[in-house]
Amino acid sequence: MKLFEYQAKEVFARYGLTVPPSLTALTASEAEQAAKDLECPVVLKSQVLRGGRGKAGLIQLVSSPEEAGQKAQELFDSPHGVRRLLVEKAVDIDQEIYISVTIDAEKAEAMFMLSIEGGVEIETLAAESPEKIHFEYADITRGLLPFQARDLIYRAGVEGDLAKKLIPVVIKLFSIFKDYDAELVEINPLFLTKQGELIAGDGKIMIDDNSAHRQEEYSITREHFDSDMDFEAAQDGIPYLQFDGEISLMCAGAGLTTTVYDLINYEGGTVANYLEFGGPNYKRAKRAMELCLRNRTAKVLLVVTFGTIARADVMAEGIVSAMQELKPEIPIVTCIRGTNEEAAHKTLAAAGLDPLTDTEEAVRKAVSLCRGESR
Amino acid sequence: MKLFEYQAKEVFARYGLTVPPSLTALTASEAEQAAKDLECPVVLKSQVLRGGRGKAGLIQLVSSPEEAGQKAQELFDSPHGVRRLLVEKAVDIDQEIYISVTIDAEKAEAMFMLSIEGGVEIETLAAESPEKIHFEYADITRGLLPFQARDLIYRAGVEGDLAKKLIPVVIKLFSIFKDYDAELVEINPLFLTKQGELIAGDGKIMIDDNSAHRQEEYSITREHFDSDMDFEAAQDGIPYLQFDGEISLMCAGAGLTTTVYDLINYEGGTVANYLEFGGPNYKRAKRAMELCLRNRTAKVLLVVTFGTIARADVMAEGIVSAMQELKPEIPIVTCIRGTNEEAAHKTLAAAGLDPLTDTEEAVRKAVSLCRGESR
Amino acid sequence: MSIFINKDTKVLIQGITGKEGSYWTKHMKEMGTRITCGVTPGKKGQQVEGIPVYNSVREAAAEHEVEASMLFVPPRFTKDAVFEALDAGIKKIVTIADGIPLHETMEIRKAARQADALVIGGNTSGVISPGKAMMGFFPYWIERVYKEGRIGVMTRSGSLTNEVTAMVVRAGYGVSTLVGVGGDPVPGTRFAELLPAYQDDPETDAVVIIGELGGTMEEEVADAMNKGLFTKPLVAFLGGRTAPKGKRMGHAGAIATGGKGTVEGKVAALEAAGALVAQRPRLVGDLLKQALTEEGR
Amino acid sequence: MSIFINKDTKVLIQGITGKEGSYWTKHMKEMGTRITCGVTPGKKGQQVEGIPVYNSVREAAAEHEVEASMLFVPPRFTKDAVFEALDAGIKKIVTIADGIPLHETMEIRKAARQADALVIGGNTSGVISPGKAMMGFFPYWIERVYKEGRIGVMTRSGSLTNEVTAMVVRAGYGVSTLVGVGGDPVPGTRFAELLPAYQDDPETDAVVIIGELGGTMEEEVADAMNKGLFTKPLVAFLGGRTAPKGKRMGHAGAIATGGKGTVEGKVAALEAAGALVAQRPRLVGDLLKQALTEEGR
Repeated sequence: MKLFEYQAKEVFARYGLTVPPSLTALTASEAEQAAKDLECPVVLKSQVLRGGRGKAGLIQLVSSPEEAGQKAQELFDSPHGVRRLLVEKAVDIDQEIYISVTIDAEKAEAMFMLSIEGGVEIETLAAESPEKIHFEYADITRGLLPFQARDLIYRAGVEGDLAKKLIPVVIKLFSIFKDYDAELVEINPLFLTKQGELIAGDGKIMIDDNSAHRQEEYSITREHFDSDMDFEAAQDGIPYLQFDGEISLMCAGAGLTTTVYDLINYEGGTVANYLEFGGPNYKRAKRAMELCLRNRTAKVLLVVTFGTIARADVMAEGIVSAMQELKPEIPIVTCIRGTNEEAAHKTLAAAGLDPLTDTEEAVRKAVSLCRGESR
Repeated sequence: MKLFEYQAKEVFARYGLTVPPSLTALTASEAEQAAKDLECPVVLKSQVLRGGRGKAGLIQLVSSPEEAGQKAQELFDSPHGVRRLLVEKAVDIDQEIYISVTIDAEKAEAMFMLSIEGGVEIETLAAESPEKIHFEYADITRGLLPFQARDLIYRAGVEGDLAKKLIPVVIKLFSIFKDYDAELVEINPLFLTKQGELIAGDGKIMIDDNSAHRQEEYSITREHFDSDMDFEAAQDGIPYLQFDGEISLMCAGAGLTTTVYDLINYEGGTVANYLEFGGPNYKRAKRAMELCLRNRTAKVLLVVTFGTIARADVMAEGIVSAMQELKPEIPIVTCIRGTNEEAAHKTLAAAGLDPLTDTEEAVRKAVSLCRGESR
Repeated sequence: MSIFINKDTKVLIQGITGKEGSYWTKHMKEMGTRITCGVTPGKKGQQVEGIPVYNSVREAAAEHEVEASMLFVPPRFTKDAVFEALDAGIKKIVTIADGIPLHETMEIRKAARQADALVIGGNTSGVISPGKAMMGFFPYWIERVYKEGRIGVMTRSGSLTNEVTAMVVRAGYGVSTLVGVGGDPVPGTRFAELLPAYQDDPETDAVVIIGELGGTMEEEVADAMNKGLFTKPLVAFLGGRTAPKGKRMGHAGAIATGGKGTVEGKVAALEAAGALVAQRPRLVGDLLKQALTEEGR
Repeated sequence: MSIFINKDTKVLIQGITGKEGSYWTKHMKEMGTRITCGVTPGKKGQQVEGIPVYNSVREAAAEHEVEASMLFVPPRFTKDAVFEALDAGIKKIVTIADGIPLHETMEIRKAARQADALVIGGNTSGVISPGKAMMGFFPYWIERVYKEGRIGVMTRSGSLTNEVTAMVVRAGYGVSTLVGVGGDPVPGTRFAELLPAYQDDPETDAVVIIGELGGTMEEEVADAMNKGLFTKPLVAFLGGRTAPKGKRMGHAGAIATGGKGTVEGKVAALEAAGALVAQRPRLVGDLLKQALTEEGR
């Protein structure tokens, strides 16, 4: 689960990292008032989880409360689903630094990345100037020791007063990483002000979903999702991704689903949505189909599974009874295999469905149905 | 630093371990009121740090508030320096268990000891029935894992409901050990009540002095010491032990001091006090001598050092100027060796002292001076 | 032979009395797996499918020979169970748990490496050598997938494994040992770490890897091939070629970060190392035939 | 020769620019110790006694040969400094710090053992091979103590070491290598762990151990002798025979607990293993003579 910038900065402040004075605003008039209280110039920062907010115009520097109110209204009215603004006092910047901690899976250690040229995305930096990124690794049990923080900083070429100020930032970043069961904690940019102070200009914290039970402070809200559908499915515990194509995908297993997505693209088809029907959800065919059928752009529903514990016969029965209840207007293509597949195929055939057993064949059929080629 | 029972039990309660309902009393009337509030029978427990409180009569079961007041007064009037009572509701006991965590220096791990026959001192148990003590070890970095707690308990022969209740006790004990930088956390006895509940009957927590900077909750008080002298020296940062013999010992280095103590005993002498004049205290001769001279039983002051950083010449000068200021009435025997000892010996000789260089000779001289044999 | 597990491997089951544990214990045993004992804290003295149950691994291992441990333990208790097995000196551990806290997967992998042990999983179906033994929950009864043979399979996925392995069998081959390393971001064991065992296994002629976007496991396989650590034919199928950037598709482990982990990068690395990469599952069989014919087998 | 350190051992000083660090660096160098570089964070580019200073151990070790590290680092930062040295692959570390948090001494010892390294200390004066090299702060200029010779000395104490070693020298002997393992309850290295090096050292004829009440280090020496791991003559002096029970006398490590650690127990164990135990420091010289004469040396 990703935290919003304003949440990440609350965490930073709790750990003694400096963040700019700020207020949040849910309306244009709140933004105007915040700009008054903080004194301009302030920056209006749209609290959305997507990257590249600057380029998308979702961050605006304003020089008067009136301008703040006006720009805020424009942001709330934009098509980007902005529901909250962080109104932040502008900072007098001398230098921008990149610092983050994430996971190195091979080493099974926390991995720090530091670049004294921040402000760009780490992917861009890694592609264009990999030599400018400095790494350090910390064992999650032993923790990050101060000498490792120093080492990272000295290797990045930082010395003197800035080095002294950066050491606690690195150490605190690790504490946040550890305490919040994070996948990623990133400050980009970390501003060095003209007064020599280090201030977090932005903040990303991603909390591991598998640790949600011990990170109860944060819960999933509508703001975390691009669409109502994504949010509703997530509340139901059903992994769901919204696209805007023609084939509504109900698959079991992340790897198989991704592969079916590829195959649809290879065949020239497009995906309306991607719904995980495996794992604990294999008995919830009705709810799954209900969500899929809400896609008004969908021209066909494609079900592909090849499961073990998620029994084929149970899934087939679920599909058939959901069909009877929901009476879908679009055709359904099934390719259900795995445990008890013979029984599954009988059930599907009895309901008038063609129980396919080859994934590519099923994909091709779905794509041609979209084209109106057959039914 | 040892915590008092009432402090240890506060910590236990903070970690969710059950302790008997209790109140503390500084006067007999407070004890009487506490007994009323808690409802008798209650136990009056003298809050002193020495062991064997039961045998010494420092723990009293009383059945009425009046009796509580009366016995409390007796305890406060006893020669054991009782300044505080823990008035505790009596518990209906079915079984007593011993559990502790301390350090195994060789393994460099936390060491748990569990015996389902508690209530006696672990030294006694170790000597008489070592097979009844079960051990488990936990790496301080990795921590105690639940399986280790279970393992310990099952090996001790505990099963069923009691095992389930003991597991969290073991785990919490480790948390306390770790969080409080403890040398020892002990619950002895841990009562199993007739109702099947586990209740800490007593509690010992010893906090590592070297970690005092991160354990600021507790500080040294007069109650921690047998005598005013011990307390005063400790406040000054001077290691000091009070005895009641005739030779006041001012030595540098724990190992040498202990050895001089042995030699005095071998020679038939007795020690009035033991003061650490080495380490950071080697420049504080005046203060050290002042403390030593307060021993009215002392017949001679014996100074023995053989130091490196604690320079002999500095110590000798300190001794001489302290003598001039304090004008001790008892003789001083010196055996000061180490860095710059030639200069030291000159200083001592100039002040009329005999600068001895052999420890045994110095000890013998001090002992004979006590006997009035020479001066 | 076979890698990781064979008919003689003495297996302990942690969490044997649970619903999943007892159900799959029955199946593993039926398939031929040699299960010597089981553990569920507090259930000492019980039996599951005739297998004696103990309170702790230490206790079970004192009474029985144990070479490997299969965990049917919920994700939040998996770290504890893995460390219990490691502390008892067990060098082969399989955990199927889906949902182990990420930081604990780091601790698990690190501890396993320090103990010179292999932990397979979490978030996997386990390990199977068809016709010999199984540690996990595979539908071994589906013959068009779990047929005994001479092709090693390593996979990050579950259902996709059935899909791809069916293609291996359709091409006339069978499986020597299939290892699901699991879909977690930090699996206990990585593809490349298993290659030496496949290289040394006289019953494996070629290996199929089933990968996906994210991480660097496929790149590490290419590295191992470049270093000559694996010289048998290797065919790969990778899901997620068309996955849109910025959305998390597939497993939690399937994220491309820091310019690494794209399918294009993986394909290029594998092909440069001499592997054959199938664009579709169906082509895996053809590529295997091609590779094994070239090898002259 | 000599154990742990000799004239050629390349030594790094951590905390070299501090008051103690620079003072004793001068003395160690004067005595003959080969110091190649030093570290104080933030002081890169400085020099101390002609020795170049770096920001980190990693940086120093990249520029210079380093076999051992001597720490002049305050107790609260000692764990960090020891781990920094260990991570850089240094296998011999001496820390004199008095006051290292107890739980951190456990971490230090554990990490050292895992890295197959020796950490000497804390709460010690260090290691000295008179006439050759020194890592620590011994008054090597006091000739009636720090005289070169063929007797190894191991000690838990500071000032008592001078007292006892002076008796060794008074008896006509000298010191090959003296190791202060330190007075902490959990020293990084224990007596018995150093015995094999003394056993193998052709320049050591006998060993004197200076112990005290508390702990089990002396008992472990007896064990090693019983197992035949150390066969040269061994003389012991132990302080605290008459120490009253229940009072903490001597070092923090000097506590008898759980029925272990009494001087009587130690003396009995050592004597049963063939060691000679001196009741007074003065007798150490006599016992050494006796032991070495018996040995025919």
